[in-house]
Amino acid sequence: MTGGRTENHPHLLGGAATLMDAQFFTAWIEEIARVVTANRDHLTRLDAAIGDADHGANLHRGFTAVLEALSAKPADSPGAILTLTGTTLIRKVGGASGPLYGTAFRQMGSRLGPGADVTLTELASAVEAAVAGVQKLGGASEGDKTMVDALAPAARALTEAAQGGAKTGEALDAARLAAEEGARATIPLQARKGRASYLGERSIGHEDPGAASTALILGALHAAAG
Amino acid sequence: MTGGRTENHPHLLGGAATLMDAQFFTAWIEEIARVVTANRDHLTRLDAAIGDADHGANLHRGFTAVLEALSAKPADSPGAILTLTGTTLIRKVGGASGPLYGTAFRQMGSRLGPGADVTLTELASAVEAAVAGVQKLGGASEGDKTMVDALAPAARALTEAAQGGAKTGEALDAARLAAEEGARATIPLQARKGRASYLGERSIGHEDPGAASTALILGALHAAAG
Amino acid sequence: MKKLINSAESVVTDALTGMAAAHPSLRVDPENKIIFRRSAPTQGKVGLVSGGGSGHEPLHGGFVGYGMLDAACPGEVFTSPVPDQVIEATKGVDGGAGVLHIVKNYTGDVLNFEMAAELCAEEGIEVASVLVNDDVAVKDSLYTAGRRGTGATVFVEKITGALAETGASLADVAKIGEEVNARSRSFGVALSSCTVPAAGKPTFDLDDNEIELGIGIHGEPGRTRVSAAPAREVARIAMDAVHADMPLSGEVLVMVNGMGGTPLIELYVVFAEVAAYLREKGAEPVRSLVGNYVTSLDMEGFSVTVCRLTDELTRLWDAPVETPGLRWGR
Amino acid sequence: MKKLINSAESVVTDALTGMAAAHPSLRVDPENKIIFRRSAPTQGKVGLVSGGGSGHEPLHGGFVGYGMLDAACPGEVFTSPVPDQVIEATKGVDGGAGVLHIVKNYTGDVLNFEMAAELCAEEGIEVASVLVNDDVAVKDSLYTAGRRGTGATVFVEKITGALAETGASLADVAKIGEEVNARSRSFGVALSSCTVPAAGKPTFDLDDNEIELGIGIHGEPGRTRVSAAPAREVARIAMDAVHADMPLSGEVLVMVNGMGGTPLIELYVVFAEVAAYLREKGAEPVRSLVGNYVTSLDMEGFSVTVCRLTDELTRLWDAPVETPGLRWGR
Ligand SMILES: Nc1ncnc2c1ncn2[C@@H]1O[C@H](COP(=O)(O)OP(=O)(O)O)[C@@H](O)[C@H]1O
Ligand SMILES: Nc1ncnc2c1ncn2[C@@H]1O[C@H](COP(=O)(O)OP(=O)(O)O)[C@@H](O)[C@H]1O
Ligand SMILES: [Mg+2]
Ligand SMILES: [Mg+2]
Ligand SMILES: [Mg+2]
Ligand SMILES: [Mg+2]
Repeated sequence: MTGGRTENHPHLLGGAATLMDAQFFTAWIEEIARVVTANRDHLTRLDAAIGDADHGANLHRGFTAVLEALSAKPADSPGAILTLTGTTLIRKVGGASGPLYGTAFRQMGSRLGPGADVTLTELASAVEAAVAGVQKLGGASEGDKTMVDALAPAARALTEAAQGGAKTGEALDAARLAAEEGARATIPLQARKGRASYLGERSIGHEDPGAASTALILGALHAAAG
Repeated sequence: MTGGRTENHPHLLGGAATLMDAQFFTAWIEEIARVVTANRDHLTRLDAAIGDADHGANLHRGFTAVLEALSAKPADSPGAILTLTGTTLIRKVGGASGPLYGTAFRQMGSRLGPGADVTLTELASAVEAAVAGVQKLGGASEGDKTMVDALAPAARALTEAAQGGAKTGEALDAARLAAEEGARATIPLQARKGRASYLGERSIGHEDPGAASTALILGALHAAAG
Repeated sequence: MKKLINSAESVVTDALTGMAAAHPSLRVDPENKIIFRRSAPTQGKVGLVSGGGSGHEPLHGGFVGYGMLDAACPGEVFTSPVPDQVIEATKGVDGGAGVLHIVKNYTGDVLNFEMAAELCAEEGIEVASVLVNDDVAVKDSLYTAGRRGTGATVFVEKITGALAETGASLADVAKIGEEVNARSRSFGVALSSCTVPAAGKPTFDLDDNEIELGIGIHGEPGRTRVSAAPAREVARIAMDAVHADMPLSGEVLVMVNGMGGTPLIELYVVFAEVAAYLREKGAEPVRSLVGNYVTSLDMEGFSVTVCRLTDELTRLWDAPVETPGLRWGR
Repeated sequence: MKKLINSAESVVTDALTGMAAAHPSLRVDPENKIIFRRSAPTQGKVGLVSGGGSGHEPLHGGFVGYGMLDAACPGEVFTSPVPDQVIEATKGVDGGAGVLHIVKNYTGDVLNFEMAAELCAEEGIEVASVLVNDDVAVKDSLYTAGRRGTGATVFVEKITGALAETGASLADVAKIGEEVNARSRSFGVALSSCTVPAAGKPTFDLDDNEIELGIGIHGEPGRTRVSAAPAREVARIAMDAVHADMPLSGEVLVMVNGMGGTPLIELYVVFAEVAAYLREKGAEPVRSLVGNYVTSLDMEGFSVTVCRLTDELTRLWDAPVETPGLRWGR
């Protein structure tokens, strides 16, 4: 995997009450597009092991389209940016991950509403909404070896950090770590949802590609914060 | 390639005028079947290089059927044995080599007629008839990189040996050598007949499978003589 | 990877351009990736839409035409189509009698078709759907995404298509689709993996003496790997799996389907074994298909699908059909 | 080598057993290796017999049926049939109007069919033959066995078959067969070799970045080997070879044929390029086939065959046909 960052918002590392604006969310999406492209083959290889070898191509196509959509008609609020991201993913990705990630971003967008600035608490609530949306649509619980296994712990980590008054940077780092740990923890699991479930016990021993891409997306969130 | 002998007729090595009988010709056919089987993969490999990878299988199928035919209704004269051999090859082999070898053996059989014993001169004349039959049917000249390149020199060697009063064993050895040399000499040639001709210049550098099997058949003739 | 393509990115669009050039009876929209009957919509007839990832040709686009589908939506290779495609296809085939979605049971297909169906319903188009889930290699339980839809999709598309041509109602067309699915079972075997163009190498590796049992149609590895064996034994393994799940009897429709890289001569060898197996169990293969119908790119292997017929199903199977992939009676 | 077979020795017979089980419209004699129409002979109609080595399925057995062949004689894999088969087939389809042999131009096919024809003539059956030699990759000169018969065989069998159904004379049926052949050209490209079951390994080896140009249908290596290239360029090479030999113009029938191991999605990509090439040259692909029709076992690759149509040829192409491999109009 390849890490790194594109745009920094060093002021976000300042304190618990720092606000995240449209520029920040744009930077997040751009960073996702970058890491997805950098990890395209890695994600496809993970999907080859227990799926159908398209997850990298799917997300690459999706976030490439999202970048185009955002530059075609710049959305001006965090909520609008995330909603447009989600809508574009639904319109361009297909597969299981298209509707699921699309719903995740659309849920975040709608939870954030039209406001110009987002608090850490609001962000945590938005990610919780993403988890709920993905679970409602896909029916997966934690432990089923899906993206939920990375997304749900990340949402919890954010919520806890926000409730504990953590600084934004710390909170995003905690979310990233929780997602990465959640993704790693899918390795010993037997899949019960998605394509990998067809493999039965043979799905054990492989990281879930969707959980891995979720960890990248949460890593991009932290990177966007600088 | 694998050599060897099954049944010997040591008396044939005696002198020029020695006669070859039905037992001798049966031994010849049996020896052909043996060496064809032993060289089946070799012949197929030669055919893979410039043809369609079936020459070994074709001759194996053919001579297996010939053995069955001979034991089902034993032919009692050299001519009848060779005619039955040729007819069986035509009926069982297919491909180019089936009609060509079939005609060769049928021509030999008809040239020998119903007599019980065959002189070296008669044998030479029979092999000349085989060459003529193959050339008439297939239209190949020497140098076209076909079985004719092994068969024609063998016929000439036999005829010369017979005219020169050679002993049978020596004559058959000369025929074998001529066939082997003729087969080897196909290597640098560009094919002008059969499947190998499709390759144009790329047929150069490979031994013709039919010439190689003809050399084996002439080798078997010598081996049958002990 | 060697393939007859221009690029991994353009393969689906390029193939659709080829379909458009080859089949004047179809109206192909390579941009939006939809294949319509040229004459769509047919007023008063239930419209039939199917779709799914590309790489399974002739499924689904090759089954668009009289007596079968009205439109198909191919996604990227092995990736379900997006809702926009399905929505446009649904609108384009709506002749006022409602539209049936034929969906193979994969998470992605189900989600994308559901999203499209909801939006179409909001716009006043009556949509029903049939979910195909015939693959006995997958344990259908709370612990999986359920059985995959594979070969039976061809049967469902043919038979619902035939009934729709008679002017039957959406409810009736959907019902017979469900009946076909319920009476059908499949099992697949791979001799080699496929290679997804965008991935550039085989999805899984098999030794020269190994085969993979219970594979799906997306290069997903199967449930077990065993030593290569004669066709007779391999066919028996597949048929045992089908028979264990749905005891075989009566008149059946059977398809021996190539996965894309297996030549017809081998499929006929397998069919001989399958037919012998069926007769041994007291079932009679009265209708059959042997060939490439639901492929998995260049995978070598086969799947077998059996449908226990009724007189009605046989009659609808025999009804005229005119598509690039299946044609008889006109 | 992994194949869905029981043994290299039995593969042809086993496949014929499968054909017999799959196609009640055929009468198959697996012992003597002959595939007849169940209704053969048709009194008063010219009988059509073709044949050749196995491994090219659906050619020829898959083209037996109304509007096409009356019988086919499959030899062993890549080995022409023996005269006995052809004789029995010829006798079995003789309805008193004579029998046409459709022979692909290979030394073995020609010799075996000739021997059979002579014997049939001696027994009083009128036999004519059409030699198919459409492959432009072979230089037709005194220095080769002449051009190979490949894809055009399908066109010849379809069109002679259609004319024969009208009750035309043997001379007329033979004449139109020759006309189709004269107006048709083919060129083939391999991405991989095939593996002959009895040989057990690939006939030739290609690197992962090489393709073979001008291949035949028996795994014979082609005339040149070049680097792998996008479909557009490969199609152009093939079409340039065809166009150089027979300038393309007017209405054409075109087939993009898979060699057995190439999936349909790739054949459509090639077809798109072929159709674009034809239009560029001012020719119009008014009829087409895309799929596996004349295969070379499991070889990956394609061939393209173009026939310059006349009104009569188009009409005969469109006439009803009902065989396992080609079917329309009934
Ligand atoms: N029901 C589900 N709930 C949540 N996530 C799911 C579900 N099904 C699949 N996924 C996720 O989607 C990922 C696969 O995405 P992708 O490969 O793009 O789609 P597809 O499986 O259709 O090829 C899986 O790794 C998994 O994380
Ligand atoms: N016209 C011909 N005259 C003489 N021999 C020929 C001719 N054509 C082919 N052959 C011989 O037949 C051999 C090939 O036999 P075989 O592989 O059994 O048949 P096929 O070429 O039909 O597969 C060639 O190697 C060549 O020696
Ligand atoms: Mg996937
Ligand atoms: Mg050969
Ligand atoms: Mg997918
Ligand atoms: Mg041959």
